Amino acid sequence: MVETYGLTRDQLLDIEYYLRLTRSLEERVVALFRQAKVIGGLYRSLGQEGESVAAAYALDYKQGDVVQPLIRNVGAILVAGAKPVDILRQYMAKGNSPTRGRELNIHFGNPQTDGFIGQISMLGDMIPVMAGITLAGRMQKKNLVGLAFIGDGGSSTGAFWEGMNFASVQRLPLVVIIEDNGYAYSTPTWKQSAARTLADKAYAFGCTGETVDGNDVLAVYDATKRAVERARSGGGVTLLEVKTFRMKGHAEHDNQAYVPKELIEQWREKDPVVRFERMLIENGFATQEDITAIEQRVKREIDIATDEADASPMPTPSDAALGLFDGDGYWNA
Amino acid sequence: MVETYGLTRDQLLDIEYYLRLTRSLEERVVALFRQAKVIGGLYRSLGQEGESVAAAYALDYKQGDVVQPLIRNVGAILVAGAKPVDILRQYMAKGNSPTRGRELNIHFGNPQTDGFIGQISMLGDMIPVMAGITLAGRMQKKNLVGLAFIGDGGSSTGAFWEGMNFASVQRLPLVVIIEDNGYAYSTPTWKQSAARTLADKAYAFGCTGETVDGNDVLAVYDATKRAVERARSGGGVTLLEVKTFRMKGHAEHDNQAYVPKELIEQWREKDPVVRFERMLIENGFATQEDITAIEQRVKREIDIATDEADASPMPTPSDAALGLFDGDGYWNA
Amino acid sequence: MPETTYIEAITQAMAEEMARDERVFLIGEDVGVYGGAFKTSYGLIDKFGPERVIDTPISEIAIIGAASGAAIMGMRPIAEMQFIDFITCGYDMLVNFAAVNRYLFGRACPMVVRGPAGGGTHGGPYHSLNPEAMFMNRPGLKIVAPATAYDAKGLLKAAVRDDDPVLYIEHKYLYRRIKEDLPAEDYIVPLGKAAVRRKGKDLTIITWGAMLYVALDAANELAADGVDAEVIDLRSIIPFDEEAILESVAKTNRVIILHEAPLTGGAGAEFAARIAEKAFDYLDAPIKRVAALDVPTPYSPPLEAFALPDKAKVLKAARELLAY
Amino acid sequence: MPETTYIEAITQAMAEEMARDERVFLIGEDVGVYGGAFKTSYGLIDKFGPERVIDTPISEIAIIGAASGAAIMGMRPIAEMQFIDFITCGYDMLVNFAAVNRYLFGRACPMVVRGPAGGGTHGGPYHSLNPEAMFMNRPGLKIVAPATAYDAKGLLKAAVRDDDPVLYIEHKYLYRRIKEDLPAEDYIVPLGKAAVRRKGKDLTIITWGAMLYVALDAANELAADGVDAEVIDLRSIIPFDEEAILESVAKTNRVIILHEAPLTGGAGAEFAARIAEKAFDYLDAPIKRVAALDVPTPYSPPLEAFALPDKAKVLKAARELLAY
Ligand SMILES: Cc1ncc(C[n+]2csc(CCOP(=O)(O)OP(=O)(O)O)c2C)c(N)n1
Ligand SMILES: Cc1ncc(C[n+]2csc(CCOP(=O)(O)OP(=O)(O)O)c2C)c(N)n1
Ligand SMILES: [Mg+2]
Ligand SMILES: [Mg+2]
Repeated sequence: MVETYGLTRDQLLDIEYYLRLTRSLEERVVALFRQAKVIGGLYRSLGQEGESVAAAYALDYKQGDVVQPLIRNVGAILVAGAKPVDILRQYMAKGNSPTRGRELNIHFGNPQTDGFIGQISMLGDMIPVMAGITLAGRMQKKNLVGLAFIGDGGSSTGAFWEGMNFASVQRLPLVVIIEDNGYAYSTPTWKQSAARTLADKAYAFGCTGETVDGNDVLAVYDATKRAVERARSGGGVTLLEVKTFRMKGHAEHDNQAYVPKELIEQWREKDPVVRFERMLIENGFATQEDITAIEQRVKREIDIATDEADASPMPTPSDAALGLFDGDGYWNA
Repeated sequence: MVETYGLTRDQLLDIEYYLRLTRSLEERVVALFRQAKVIGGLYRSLGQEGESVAAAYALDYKQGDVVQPLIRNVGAILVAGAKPVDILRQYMAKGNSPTRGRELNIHFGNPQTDGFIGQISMLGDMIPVMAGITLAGRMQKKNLVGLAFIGDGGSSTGAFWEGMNFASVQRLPLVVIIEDNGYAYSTPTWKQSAARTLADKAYAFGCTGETVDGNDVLAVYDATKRAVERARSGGGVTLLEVKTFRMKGHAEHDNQAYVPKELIEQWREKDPVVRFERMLIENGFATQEDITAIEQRVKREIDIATDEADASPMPTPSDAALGLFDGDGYWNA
Repeated sequence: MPETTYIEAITQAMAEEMARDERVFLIGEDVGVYGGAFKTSYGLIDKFGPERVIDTPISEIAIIGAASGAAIMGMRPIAEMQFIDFITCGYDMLVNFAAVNRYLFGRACPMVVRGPAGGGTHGGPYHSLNPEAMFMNRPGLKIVAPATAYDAKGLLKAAVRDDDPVLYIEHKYLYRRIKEDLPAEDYIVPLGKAAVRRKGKDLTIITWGAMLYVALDAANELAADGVDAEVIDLRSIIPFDEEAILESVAKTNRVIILHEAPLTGGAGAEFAARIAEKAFDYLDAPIKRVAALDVPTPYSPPLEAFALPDKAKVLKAARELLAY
Repeated sequence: MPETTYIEAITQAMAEEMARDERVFLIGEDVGVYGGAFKTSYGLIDKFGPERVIDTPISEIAIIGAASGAAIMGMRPIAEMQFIDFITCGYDMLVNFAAVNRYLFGRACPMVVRGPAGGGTHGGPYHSLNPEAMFMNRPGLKIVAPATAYDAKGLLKAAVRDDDPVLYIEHKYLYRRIKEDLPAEDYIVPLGKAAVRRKGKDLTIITWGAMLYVALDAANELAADGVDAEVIDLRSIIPFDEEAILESVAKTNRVIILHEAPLTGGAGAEFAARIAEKAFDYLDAPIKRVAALDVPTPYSPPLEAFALPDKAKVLKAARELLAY
């Protein structure tokens, strides 16, 4: 029998639901992209759904925990409670999207109310911000934990370093997942860092470091859960490296010609969703029918969300002038 | 017999000369400061002369090596060839100082011609710059090595991190000395970083890391020399932590009330200059008379330099308008 | 509060706001145990403890970033830059994150970034910055620059209470050089309102920060010649009091904009452009700007004095305008 | 070179300068193997090898810092920002180090920082920046912004050969939208010189970058009304061609300054201020600026279109000026 780290069958099926929701929602976005209904770029998380969902599943949103995704962590915000229709509205730049058409894709969320906060584009910047969020949580005696994602590439930025360093000195309740997915755009990890492994960066901060197989849902859940517990009990920051792979190009326009074909093939074998489903079936947590039922539920939900998003209005042009500062009432309306 | 790492008696006495020159020159600057002849702040390196001189002594300036000091590494640029009169002119904001009165203290130097480049005030910024200098050296097939100093405080900046990371990926011929002198202004090292030791930051870059007693001149020389050889032979970056202590406040106005008195006493015992002189005498490299002779030579040189600097003119006010861009001929005059 | 210096006014504002509202906290380098490089926060750690007066590593990105993160969680941080020059190191975080929380995401980000600015103290190119123009074209940040102890206190309190991020530029030259009696009771100076420091009818000098005193000196000297100059202390750069500017120009028909930052691309250009569009009919003469040379502030006193604006330069501009 | 696009012109300029001078190299994210996010450096790594076309970690501080360090050693680096927006992350290094090498230290720092700027492509707030004004008040950096393929090539070559650091702002909207025949032989476009793109006598429109085409469209429409607008493409922001500006205003007596960055604190304010001081007597009407709203560039097309300047806004301003 596989070790499930305290996850009940219901929870395992819940994870399966989020895995499928993530993958299918992104496939839907691809379809909408081809119909020219998506404005702006499209960045896939194919192959990384497992770690995104599993890590976010280790938080306690009722406790006020906050997850900060990167563009490839749509799975994480779905777990935190983001609605597919909102994500689709964002991609379609609709007027009733969470940012009312002002920002892209999954760049949205209020840490006070939503359980997640989308990144800004400047990679690394969210680490100091998450330090501030967890600092505030501590000052407000909320006992919340923050979970931040950063890429192999993003972890080269000064912002990442300063944020990690500050959070570590302050022993803030922060878990940072560093996703080594092989590439930052076209740049392989070995050109990004000469460190033996990205988890070794933890030595520089004096925080806990660990490396885990990012395509093993249960292993990621376990490692994150332990890190979250450490954080919540005053044990400070954890830098958790997940080894995974970006199965698509950086964005839709990128055919990843620079990635050796064998590498892609090799990682295709390790698909985290397929692997998790195999584990569910092999261990009797689910039948193929259960999984098909989840897939159907997911499809239904996404169909509804798509219709709703599609029917949503574009923003009113003149609204662009409003809501920069407090006082014009734009955001209260 | 003490291990001198290949240093000849002449070289040992040369080091002694620079140690005394550093200490006495700074004492002279203090005197001038009290006479209100120094414009701007005054930052002492008392207790850190040993590592400054020893590290810089491990370079080969004929080879084009470049040292980048911090404010407390006046000893390093003296070794590299900076003239006391120029340093005094800088402090006194004279028109014929190397920066012609535009920048302060030891913020000067041209890496192409001087063997050193003074820092700018933004801590950390010089690490990427030194990466560029050593990168250029490699492109120009100069086989030069760069030596950069950074403080316990400065090593928290994003600029430091990005520069170290880039240099390490590129395996640039760069040696970085991280001076743990106990404090960054009033902030103790433990509030600056939670790392076990600052040399542990090397793990994050995948470069070589080492810790050495910063008040042991020979040990610092040895460690730097090895790092320089590693750099020159293609072995990449070394982060060398020197453990030392800032014996004065951050600057003249700071009475370091926040430093426990015992700590200062403890470190006073370890004075690097006294310790080096004791070693010289105990091992028969020098007599007390030799040392007195060096002290007298240093005093004479500083007296002459002081007179020369004092007699130097202040800059012509209207020169402030010149020399921003190439083309007005200001810097050729 | 009798005879309160400009710097004491800042300290008082922080202490009072921290006492009033427990969401307010201070974060920066050496602000705690040491009380700040200029002793601006001296004593605050004793009153409010190290959890609300936080000594940080040397990390401007982290200071501004952590303050912003706390702000969007409902706190009201004051982030100190040891010198305002170092705000350049956290520039991205301020313009790309802090400033845009509301416009892009509908999140309030009530925070203040403050620190010693300005020249005249032989601080050299890295300790003399007047940073306002660097931020004016990046929407979302309010910017204030007090010139008096009264305003130093009142504007800081208003900034702390404001629901948007505010860059509070304090001029270190004024720290201990000016003082005045302050009201004992709580007060604020509203953001966005200028103050007419000297009424006049012949000429308007628009300025802020330490240059106010240069403007007043010049105005006094002009008065001896029978010229009656109006001096406007802008106080807020963003939002700025366009009405006050236009009103004064409509009255005097001649205007000098005086600031300590370099001329080109300085904040003064914006005010000149507004006047040239909106008060064109009232102008009897060209709009003059008096500002620093377009160079980094040099360190040596004769160079610094030549580079920065002074009374003589204002008088020269004024006389040219009056002779026009 | 027949039918060369704006982006090809940039590629050509880099390739030719690298071939001409071995001190020239390119450094940035994904510039090598991938050939740049926009394929601007496509093929260069094959010609010049990975030592002169350097893929870096995601580190704008390090990219600008390393380029500066190499420049003061006598190299001539071109540093690419993947989007110019990310220059904010290396802002400190550019303004405090690169820009001041000569003024403070007498060191030449010949380098170019370049990258895709500008909006109109639904890139949202972090991929649409017009950065010029952020740098104008920090002396030491030259700033250029080509609008044509000819200038894209000629200005980049001039920037590479210049002995001071140059910020080269390329407008991504123009990358593949415009093309023209370029001379086969080597040429440069000198920094600091504007180009009159349309001669006229009734009104001057001063602009640069992608807004040139908006200005020309507006001018064409005005021509149908019998109004003869002059269109000046500034090309260089620092140093800028004050003479060309003043000459045109002296002729037309009416001026609009058009730029894509937000209005307040934009580069246009500086040009307006210069005109209001130096061409005051020639002005028959207020100086108008047409620019973006004071907001971060929103992502959704209707919002973006409303926020950015367009022909209708220019025409409105022009008609107001003409009716004045
Ligand atoms: C500071 C900064 N510089 C450059 C970019 C442009 N950029 C966007 S995504 C990307 C690659 C990110 O790689 P990584 O962090 O490994 O994340 P992944 O795409 O692999 O998930 C780059 C360079 C950016 N967003 N931020
Ligand atoms: C980026 C930046 N932030 C703040 C400062 C202000 N500052 C000057 S020296 C100093 C302390 C430096 O400490 P450390 O790096 O340990 O060097 P030490 O003074 O101990 O030699 C600080 C905070 C600065 N120079 N640069
Ligand atoms: Mg990656
Ligand atoms: Mg220190």
